[in-house]
Amino acid sequence: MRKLKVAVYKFSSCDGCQLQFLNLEDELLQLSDLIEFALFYEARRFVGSGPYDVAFVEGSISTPHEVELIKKVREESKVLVAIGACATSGGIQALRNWADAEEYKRYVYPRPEWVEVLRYAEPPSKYVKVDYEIRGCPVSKDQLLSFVLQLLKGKTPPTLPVDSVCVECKRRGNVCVLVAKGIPCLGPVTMGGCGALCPSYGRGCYGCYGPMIDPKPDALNARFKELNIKPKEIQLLFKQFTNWSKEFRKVVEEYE
Amino acid sequence: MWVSLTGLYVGRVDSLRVLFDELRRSGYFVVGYRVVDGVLRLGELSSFDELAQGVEDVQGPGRYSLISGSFYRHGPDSPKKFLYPPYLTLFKVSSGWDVVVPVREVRRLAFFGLKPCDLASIKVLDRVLLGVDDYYESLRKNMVLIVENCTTPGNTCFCSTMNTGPRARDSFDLAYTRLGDKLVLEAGSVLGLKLLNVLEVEPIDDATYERFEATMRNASEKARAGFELNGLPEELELRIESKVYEKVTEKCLGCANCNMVCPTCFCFDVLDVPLIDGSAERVRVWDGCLNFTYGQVAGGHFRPDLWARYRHFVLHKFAYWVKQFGTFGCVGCGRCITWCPTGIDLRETVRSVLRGGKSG
Amino acid sequence: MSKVIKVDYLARVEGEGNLFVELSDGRVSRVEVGIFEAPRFFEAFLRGRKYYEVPDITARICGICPIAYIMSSSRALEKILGAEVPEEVRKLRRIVYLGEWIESHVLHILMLHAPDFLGYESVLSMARDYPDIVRKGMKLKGWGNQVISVVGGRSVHPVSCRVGGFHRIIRRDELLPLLKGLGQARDYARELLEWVLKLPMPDLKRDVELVSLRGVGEYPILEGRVVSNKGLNVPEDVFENILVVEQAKYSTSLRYALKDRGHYVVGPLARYNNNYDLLDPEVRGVVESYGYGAPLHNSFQSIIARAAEVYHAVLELEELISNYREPQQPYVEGVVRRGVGAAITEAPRGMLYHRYEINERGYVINANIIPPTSQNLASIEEDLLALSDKLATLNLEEAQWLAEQTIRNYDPCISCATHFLKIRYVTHPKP
Amino acid sequence: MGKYMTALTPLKATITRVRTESWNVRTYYVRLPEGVELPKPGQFNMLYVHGVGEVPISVSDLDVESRVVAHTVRFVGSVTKTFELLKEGDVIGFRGPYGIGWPMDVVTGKNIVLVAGGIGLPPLRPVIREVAKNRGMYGKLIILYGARTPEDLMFSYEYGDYESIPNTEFYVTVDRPSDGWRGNVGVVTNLIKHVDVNPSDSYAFVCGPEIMMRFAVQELLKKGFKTNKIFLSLERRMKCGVGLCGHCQMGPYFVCKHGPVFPLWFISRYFWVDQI
Repeated sequence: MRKLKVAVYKFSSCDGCQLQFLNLEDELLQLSDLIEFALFYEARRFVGSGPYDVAFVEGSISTPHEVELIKKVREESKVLVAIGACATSGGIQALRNWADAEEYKRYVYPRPEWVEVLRYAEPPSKYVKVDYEIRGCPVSKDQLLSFVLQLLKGKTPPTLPVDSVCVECKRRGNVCVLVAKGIPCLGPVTMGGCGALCPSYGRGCYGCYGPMIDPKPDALNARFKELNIKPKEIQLLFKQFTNWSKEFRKVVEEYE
Repeated sequence: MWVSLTGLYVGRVDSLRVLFDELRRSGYFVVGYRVVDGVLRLGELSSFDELAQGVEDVQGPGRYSLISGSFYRHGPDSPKKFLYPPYLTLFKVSSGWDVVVPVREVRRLAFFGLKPCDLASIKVLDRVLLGVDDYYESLRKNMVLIVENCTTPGNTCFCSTMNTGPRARDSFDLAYTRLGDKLVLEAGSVLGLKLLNVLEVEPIDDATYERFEATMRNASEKARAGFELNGLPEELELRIESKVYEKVTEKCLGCANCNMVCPTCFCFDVLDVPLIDGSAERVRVWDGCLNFTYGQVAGGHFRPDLWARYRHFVLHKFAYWVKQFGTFGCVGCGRCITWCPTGIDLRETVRSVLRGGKSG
Repeated sequence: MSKVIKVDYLARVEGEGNLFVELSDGRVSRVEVGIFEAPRFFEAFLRGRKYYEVPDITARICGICPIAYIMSSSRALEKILGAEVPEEVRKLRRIVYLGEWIESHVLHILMLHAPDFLGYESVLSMARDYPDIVRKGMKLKGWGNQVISVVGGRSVHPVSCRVGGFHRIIRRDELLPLLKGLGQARDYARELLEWVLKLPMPDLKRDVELVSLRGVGEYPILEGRVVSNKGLNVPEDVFENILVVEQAKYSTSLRYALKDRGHYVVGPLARYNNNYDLLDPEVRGVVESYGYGAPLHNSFQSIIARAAEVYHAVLELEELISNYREPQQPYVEGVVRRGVGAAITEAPRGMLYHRYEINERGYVINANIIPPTSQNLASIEEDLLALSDKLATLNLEEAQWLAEQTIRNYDPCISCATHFLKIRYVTHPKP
Repeated sequence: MGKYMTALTPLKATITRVRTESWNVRTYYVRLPEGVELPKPGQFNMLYVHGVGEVPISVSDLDVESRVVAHTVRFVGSVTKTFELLKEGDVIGFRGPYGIGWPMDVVTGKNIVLVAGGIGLPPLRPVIREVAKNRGMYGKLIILYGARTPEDLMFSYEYGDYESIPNTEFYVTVDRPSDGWRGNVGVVTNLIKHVDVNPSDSYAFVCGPEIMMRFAVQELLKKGFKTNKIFLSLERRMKCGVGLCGHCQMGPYFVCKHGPVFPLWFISRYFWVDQI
């Protein structure tokens, strides 16, 4: 079987999602028998030219340079996979979308005129067609591996969990932190895949996998109000690592 | 099914410890409620002292807390967790197509202090899974059920309506009721009889019997849902197009917590996991009808709207189940009410549907 | 005659950087280590967030060393809240932090740096000739990640840590299974160190000020005074006051210098030199048996410091995990009040400085983060200048490779380096 | 191995032939593993692709002698798409046969009207085969088949065979004709009103997308068919095939176990209810 030719790209991000490839300590060497990392700056000096079978893209698009690059990536890749919260919803950088970008530049840079950024940090899907998404801040390395193995078997789209974190939470045997402790939790509206990590560690879900399929953030928002959680705190809860996703954005906007 | 073999006997509350130790001595893994992080959890106990004591659970729609008290009902876990585990590997298949079913350890479980609603949930699962799921069956055959009758049902309980409590009537090995420092006992099986023999008991006296009856009567009054079971499946099906489901679902998150905590929800999904060495496994996992993907097929969806999925949940428990398995799917434990993050009350839904007309 | 070494996209570093070296007449005339990582404005959007959100948010600056960000920010905020974490919680923090050191260091040694010393373009090709050490190194790295995952839920952006401690008590029965893999980790860490000690070492001697925390009774990670090999010794709270900030036009990151002292270097080499006596004697024994010791002045030898720290981390983890006692409370609350707090912890790449100002309701009103890579940038360029003669004699391909290797000596994390709110404080000092 | 595990564990089966039916449909001929009973018209099997997943596929043909069963698969879902990679000689997992098929015993001596939409034809093909084989046992056979476009038509290579079955009428229609199409245009349900049979003497078997079946049923009722003479093959999500996983419920019925073929009267309480 021909090896799958893979490129791994980084845009505005923390490197944590592509790092998950390198965190596959038990599988990486075997995996490199099945796929060729033709372009993977974080791991290799060697760069194999395109076209690529699959491009994994980490990060959001936040500068004019990145817009050009993502278009080039799209052109030279048969399948484009957005990995992680930044590449699927804009991620943490998108927090600046809520503010005055010019003010941000002035706050951070003494010479703001040198800094060229787009008005909004957005996921690649804003600019090009994205074939598949792997969610999470960061993506889970197990999901990443499973995705690749499914792709190798010709399974498209590869299946990953899309129902709520609650389902995984209860399967894992956790007690609902919202009901039992009154801890605000985004689990009921957030896509599973993490294995309900946060509730397993005694805290509410902070929504890093973004909205689940068919989410009801309005109903959760209403419940938070009933529980007398302060408006600002409700807003901050939805305004985290997937704040720019359509469904969470609506709740954030209510409190802007 | 078995019923009471002995009638009622009286012993002392502290003989529960003797009973517990006897089960351990006989090689059972004793499963009961203990307090973990402020919640009653069903788990394996190595000593009687680990059993929750001196606490009471306060339950309401979307609310759960523990306070000090003398009687508790339950927590989010039900026997389903042990008998029908959330993850079960169905088979592994090697790259060369050898299909292997993992060997599973069958432990001898003794449920200690289960409430009648949970006993009823096992009876429901029996109807669904006995003769079908051999893992369930093997656990079930090696199992002991010690049931504690419910003297004080909670705010979300409606076992009286569902005819599952507050007093267990059959299918237990031993049922007991705490009346102060007295214990009223009843054996429902030969094994229960043997266990009773280990304790020091007397036939029940008039005064204790009256107290027992009064306690159960009172308890029964507290656990009503405000609707009747007679004709319920038909009444609900006649109102299958009721708008109540849409109304109620405005509060619903579609998170499927209700499915997950329900002691009888048995739907499963399978995960196909390819592994790096070329082998693969297939895992059975709990699923629930509130999940969007539940009714989804390639290129279509049978219940794209949440209200339709919620309606299926309600009708399955109260109407379809009866046709499928000859029993209601709901045992009135109230877990789906308590553990619903937005506190949707199943009892209220049923009442509203019944109150409304055919499309009301 | 002039030649130009140009690397458009620095490989095997975390984040996006480039390199421009101009040589004319056999001398390096211009060196620019550029950073074109997109600015992410962390310090700006931290304003208006609740103090308790800061560790989770700043963790997102870097996927390789999130624990470092979590710990520096948590400690800075705890200073404001007056929350003193109990010893058991501090030990648990050390456990998870050491896990990150192992994960990050082995990643760098094996996957990013060692291929340079042996002439491979990547660990994947190196693995063909060195399958054994690569396999063992991967196992070791995996064990480090496992330590983080057990304590933190996952190794990248762990979820259990918070200001004041942890969200819940991490039980002893959760930690103890880690000891199963410990014997192997210990053997592999020692083998990795010995393997590194045998690597061919390019020569580069430069007299630089090496700055790190100084441990008290233990190798420094979570706290300590700021010291250097040239007599610097100040508390963390005043560190910012002795800094000068520079900016290069060709880069989106800042460079730092010590007031009246010049450029300096942070990182494993600095830590190692300043705390050699606090390394486990076993580690020192191995290092010395190969003719090394302290101080080390060649920045290529940072790989030795890293490997020594990995071995030390494994040995200390054995001790910490075996003796772990569960804290009474998972975290301490402290009092929300207006104030400013600064803290430094030792990220795998060196000192990570965080300073926060919060208001009386617990909202952040100012933030300053100085990551290690920014502090090293100037020194990286100076190293390249010092290699001038050698670079001039090599052919372009070899020169380019050596220049890249020199940069990788610092394990630069460019994702981190783009946080330079510092400018604001320099150009508009607050009263 | 217990009953349950047997029920949910696939047997190895070999693909003996792959036949392309249309641009996104192929038929996979699979030799039945030993001990597996022969499927009846309308039944289905669960086919498992190694590490990918399992799908219910109805039987589209059967060779009793060689025990080879045909499964016609449309590449629409993530599992069925991987079928495209399968070829002759490959191994797949097999469970079945499952469900209740077409009531061939009930329709003996009666006229049969088959109404098929799109991928609904394959489950009805065994009925056509049965009638052709035992022609004397059944009355008139009328086959109505509709597809979206001419390119979506299946088994066109054997339409001549259908037409040559004595006392048989065969009508094809497409929703969207392409150049050169000379046949009927329009939805298949439009053909029902033109059918010449006495409803009291006839049975209708319907298979296709749910929406198409609703219209077909309306037309058949208008035509005078009683609800006990209309049979439908339903489709739902299925994960087990044996009435356990719960996904295929329609009202109280497990489509996999109580169906997939139902008489209309049996499900009519639920059939018209939105999103039941």
